[in-house]
Amino acid sequence: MKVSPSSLVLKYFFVLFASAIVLYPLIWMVTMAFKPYPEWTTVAGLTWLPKNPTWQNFEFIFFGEAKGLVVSLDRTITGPFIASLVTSICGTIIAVVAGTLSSYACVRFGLAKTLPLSVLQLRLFPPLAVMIPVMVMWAFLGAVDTWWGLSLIYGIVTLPFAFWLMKTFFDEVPIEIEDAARVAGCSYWRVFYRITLPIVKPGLATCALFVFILNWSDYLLALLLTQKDWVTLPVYMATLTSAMGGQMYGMKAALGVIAAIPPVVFGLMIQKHLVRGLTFGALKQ
Amino acid sequence: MTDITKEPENSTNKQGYWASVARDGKKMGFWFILPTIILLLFIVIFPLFMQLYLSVTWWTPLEGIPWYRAWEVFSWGDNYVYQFTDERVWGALWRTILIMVVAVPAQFFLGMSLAYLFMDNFPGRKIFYSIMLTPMMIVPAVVGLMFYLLFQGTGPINVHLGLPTTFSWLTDVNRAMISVIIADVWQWTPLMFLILLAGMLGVPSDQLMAAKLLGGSNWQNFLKIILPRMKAVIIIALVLRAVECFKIFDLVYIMTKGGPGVQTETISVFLYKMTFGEFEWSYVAALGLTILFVLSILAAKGLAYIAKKDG
Amino acid sequence: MNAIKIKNVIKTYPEFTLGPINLEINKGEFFGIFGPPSTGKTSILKLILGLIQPDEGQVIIGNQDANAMGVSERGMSMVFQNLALFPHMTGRENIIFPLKEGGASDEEISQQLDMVSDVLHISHILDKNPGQMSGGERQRIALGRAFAANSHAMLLDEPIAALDARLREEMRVELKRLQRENNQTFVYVSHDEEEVMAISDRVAVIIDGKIAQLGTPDDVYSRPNSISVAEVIGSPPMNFFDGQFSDDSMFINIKSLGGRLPVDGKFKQGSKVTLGIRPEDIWLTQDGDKYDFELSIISVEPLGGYTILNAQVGNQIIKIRAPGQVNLAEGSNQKVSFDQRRIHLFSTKGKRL
Amino acid sequence: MSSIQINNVTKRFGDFTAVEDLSLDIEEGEFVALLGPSGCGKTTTMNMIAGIEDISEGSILFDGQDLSSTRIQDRNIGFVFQNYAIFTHLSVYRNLSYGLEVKKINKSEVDSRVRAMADRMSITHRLEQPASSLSVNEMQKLAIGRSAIVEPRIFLLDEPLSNLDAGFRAYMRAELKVLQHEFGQTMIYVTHDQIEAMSLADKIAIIDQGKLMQYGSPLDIYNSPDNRFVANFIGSPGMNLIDGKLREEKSQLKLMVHGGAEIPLKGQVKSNFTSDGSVHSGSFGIRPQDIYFGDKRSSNDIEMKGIVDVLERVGPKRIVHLQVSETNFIAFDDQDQLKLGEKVSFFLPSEKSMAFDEVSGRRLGVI
Repeated sequence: MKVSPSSLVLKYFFVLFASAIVLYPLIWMVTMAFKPYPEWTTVAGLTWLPKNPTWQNFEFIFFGEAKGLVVSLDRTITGPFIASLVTSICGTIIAVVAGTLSSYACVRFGLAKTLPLSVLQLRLFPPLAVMIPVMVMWAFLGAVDTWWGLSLIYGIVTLPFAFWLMKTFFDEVPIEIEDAARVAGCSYWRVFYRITLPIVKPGLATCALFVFILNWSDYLLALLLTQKDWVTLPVYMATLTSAMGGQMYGMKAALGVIAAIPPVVFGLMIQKHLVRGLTFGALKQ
Repeated sequence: MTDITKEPENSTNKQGYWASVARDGKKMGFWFILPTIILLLFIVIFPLFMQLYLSVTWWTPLEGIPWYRAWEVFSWGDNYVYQFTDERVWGALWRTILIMVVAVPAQFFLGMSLAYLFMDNFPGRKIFYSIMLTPMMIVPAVVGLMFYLLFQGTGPINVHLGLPTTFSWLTDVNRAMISVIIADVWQWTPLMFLILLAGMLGVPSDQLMAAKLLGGSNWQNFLKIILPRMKAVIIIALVLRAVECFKIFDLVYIMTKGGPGVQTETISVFLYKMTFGEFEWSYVAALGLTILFVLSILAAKGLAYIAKKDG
Repeated sequence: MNAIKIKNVIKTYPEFTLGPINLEINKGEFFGIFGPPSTGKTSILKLILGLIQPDEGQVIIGNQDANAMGVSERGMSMVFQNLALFPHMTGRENIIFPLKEGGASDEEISQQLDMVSDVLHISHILDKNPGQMSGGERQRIALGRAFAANSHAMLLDEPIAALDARLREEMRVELKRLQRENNQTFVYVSHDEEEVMAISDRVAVIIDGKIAQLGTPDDVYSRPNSISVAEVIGSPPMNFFDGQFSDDSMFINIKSLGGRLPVDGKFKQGSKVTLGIRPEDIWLTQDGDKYDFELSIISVEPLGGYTILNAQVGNQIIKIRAPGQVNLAEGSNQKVSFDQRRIHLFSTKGKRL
Repeated sequence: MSSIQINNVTKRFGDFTAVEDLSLDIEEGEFVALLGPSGCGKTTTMNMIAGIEDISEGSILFDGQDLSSTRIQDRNIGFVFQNYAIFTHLSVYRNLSYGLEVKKINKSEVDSRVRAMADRMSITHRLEQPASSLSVNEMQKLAIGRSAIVEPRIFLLDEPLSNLDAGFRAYMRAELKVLQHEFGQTMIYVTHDQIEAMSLADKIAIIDQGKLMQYGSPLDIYNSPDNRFVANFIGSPGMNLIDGKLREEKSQLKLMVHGGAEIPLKGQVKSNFTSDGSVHSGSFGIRPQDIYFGDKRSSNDIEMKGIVDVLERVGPKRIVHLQVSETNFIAFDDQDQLKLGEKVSFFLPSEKSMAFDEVSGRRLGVI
């Protein structure tokens, strides 16, 4: 169908305008990460691209000090980065394994018919409204500020997403394929292991990335359940201040960039399935 | 004839319990579902009772009484009564609702307009689509940081708007809330866009073409064909976002810490402050249960809708 | 021990009930199951396979009660309607999957694979994944997987429905040859009556979950035992007229046609009857036959090898299938007579008289 | 109502040419079927006529008028989609009235026109019900009525019968034909089903791989196909097409088929094969209906001997597959006397046999 040139121009105008708004804060943060101290504010004039681009900010957060800076950092990014990575990955494993197994049982054997909705309800409530007993329990179990304590809560909180996402992928596997394998002599376990699981492998990868993004993006749970050793990147970023009380814009921006990269990359990789993940499978693209 | 005894994987423990599980769908389903059930019990059923228990006491972690002995400071329903007269609760609730009624419709209209722009193919659509989705993939705490940087007196926004560096956003009584809402709209419009676009593309293209061939203008077709067909999707999108409003925390806390004063103190921020600032844990437990109760009722309809759609 | 026997099987679903079904399928037989869409055909196959269990009755395989047997112990193979190929495996892996699961030796596997790929001409697609194959190729792999399993019986559920017309005609013949050469038992389900009738030794017509008729294709076609069977077998379908036996029961009076037809007595005098005649058994006649009717032709469908004439009688459209190419103006009148050896009489309850 | 002239139209999608240099003249009031296997470009052709796709090269004229710069909304083309594209969220009434409503026609006129159309389509009793509750055949009527109510200049139908089951299709075929007479509209009908095209259309355009293969009346196409593709595509069961090499042995011209079968050529078909001296390999075509058994009816008829390999009951008759060496002939067992495995003589009437060039597929011996 022919699109008239004038409407196309109008469309590009709006699209470019929207893109500009989307990119505006992003560009400010990214360039900030490469700006030296004098350019952090607009006092000396607004600079979009750094006039004197520098790795200083990154150097500082990785090594605790950087050339030309008088301040130093008693705690570098290394610890929080590893904490984020470990807890996000472990949480993802818990959520994906439990979610995959249980959603398969729901889809194929019609077990626990109320499970899907009760799992969904878990996601409904503001976490802060239900965190008191969790904090008490975690303290009781000695799970506060441990990698496994945080991983466990991540796994539980993202389980609904994993469950629903995997459910939609299992729903798409025709039962005849499993029947065919059973006719060929497979037990239920072998059907699952040899046939269904390999078929949903792309879905499994999508699910894992999706859940990882959610875990990686958490701020609140880590804030509540960690103190020092297992503080994650967002918490670390938020608390980063210099010993001298100055606002460390450049370093925070550098941290923000590092924290933002993995979810954006993974998110763009699973673009196609974002809708079904975020709407618990109610919608597909 | 196929013989199970020849099945290589099972030949060693053919008589064992696990072999019988593998051949019995119901049994295997039970084992498959067990981890989830345990996790759910662990995080839902047990804590729920504990929360109920704590909410009727004066218990706080500061006094050194273990939680199981909280009955020693039994308070009956005082926490529940108090919350209804607590002005900070009403204030936080009001601000949360304010964010909801401003930010969610704004996200909806912006998302709908963007979705309409992206409905047909145009050169570069894929790239722009990816750009549009980026905000919602960024860690909310980082978004908070980004807008924290933008809204500094010495930040670029004031320069672009021609305002002096003394013009403050985040520390101003009125403008702090506006800043927070802008950040929230920036981050979550893409989600609206994504969901609404999926719904829009779900309108059968031949029906749209049929409407065009019958002479309907684009606007007429949008109103009479596309919009009515998107009803379910619109409900899903609005319910999802409205519920999320009660969860807003990262953004606000990093941008303003709920301030100045309590000007941006939403329900979640209030709960956090009560938890870690004041250590009023039993009060938080009571308030949390109340919120749980109210939200369940409010969202029940929306959820039922989603569930029905899902079969 | 090769025959399949279904005894008084009933399976109840929320929307409808299948059965009671009684069937005996002989060894080496090509047995067709035909019925309009969603009448429970596939359920019969699943019952034989053991994928679903009957609520009542028995499935007997060989001489053993199959209700106690597991799915794989029944020694059946099946070609599913959607083929159900394993998408993550190549054609070869798909075909040898049942053999491997059955614990066959490598030698046996490669022997079977060679046999199958030879018969089905698939050696060139064995290394492709199903996603890269054409519809016809996928079809062959699915057949190959079922064949290679070396089972007692093959169950086929609309195996060629997805192919285009010409390919379907070819596959149909090929299936028939395969079955004959291997002397295997085939149970073949389809909603396409032409296909089932062409290919089967015997046909069961399923209507509303019950067996409406069981017999050879010739039998079912020429002696449908009820109106519902007559309606679904034959294309274009049979024409029906309401009639009444004359008082001496020597004639049927057909009001809508304004005429009568002789019958050879033995029917209840004066009783009502439905007369059925297939489109090809209505002949165009020139001069007065004793029992001819004049019809007004409303449209002509020239199909090359034959011609379909649509004639209006009252508010009913009658279809006539005339051999060859007929040159008739639309709107003209035409005399026709019925082939009296091939009229079908049904009681008011729809049973054949 | 208007005539349509399609002049040398080509459509490309990137590197892929969907339609190539296609020309068709459709007269006012004519019913034309576009027939071809799936993916042949027939739907693309129709979409170009409707304006859903634009044209890469060439032009389409409606009564001599080029509409390519007219908005799709203003083209006034009736289009019935394959799955009818009924607005399932609206009532039957609102479906019918949509095309009038959007033109801001006053309510009472809309109402009378909707009721008249509903009457004509005999769906009046359904008017107030949601369109989603209709049965498939009612949906089809609604789809046609919805397009007809705005009095389009032409009507395009995209495989409208493909969703129906076989028995019902036969009835809808007859009904469509009546409707077409009633509307007297120019109609273009896209289908892959040759029976539908044969029985409905005044003229058939057969398309393969984006190219027009033949354009003519149904019986013209059946009786004298221009090329091997058309010969194979039209007719059920398909024409026997035997490929082989032409050899002269002992002054007898023969078609030597791979696998050992030989067809001695005589009479008309022989002169067809030899009409173009450069042809060395060709296809011999004979329709199953034309093969006969029993006594030779004409001296030029070709006698073959084959084994009865498969017998299939198809409708009133039995189809027989006759094996000659490795070649398979399909014929009708008109006497109902053949037995499996038996060796029989059968005859290929020379007058009705056709000759095709194996390379180009062109029909030989016909000008």
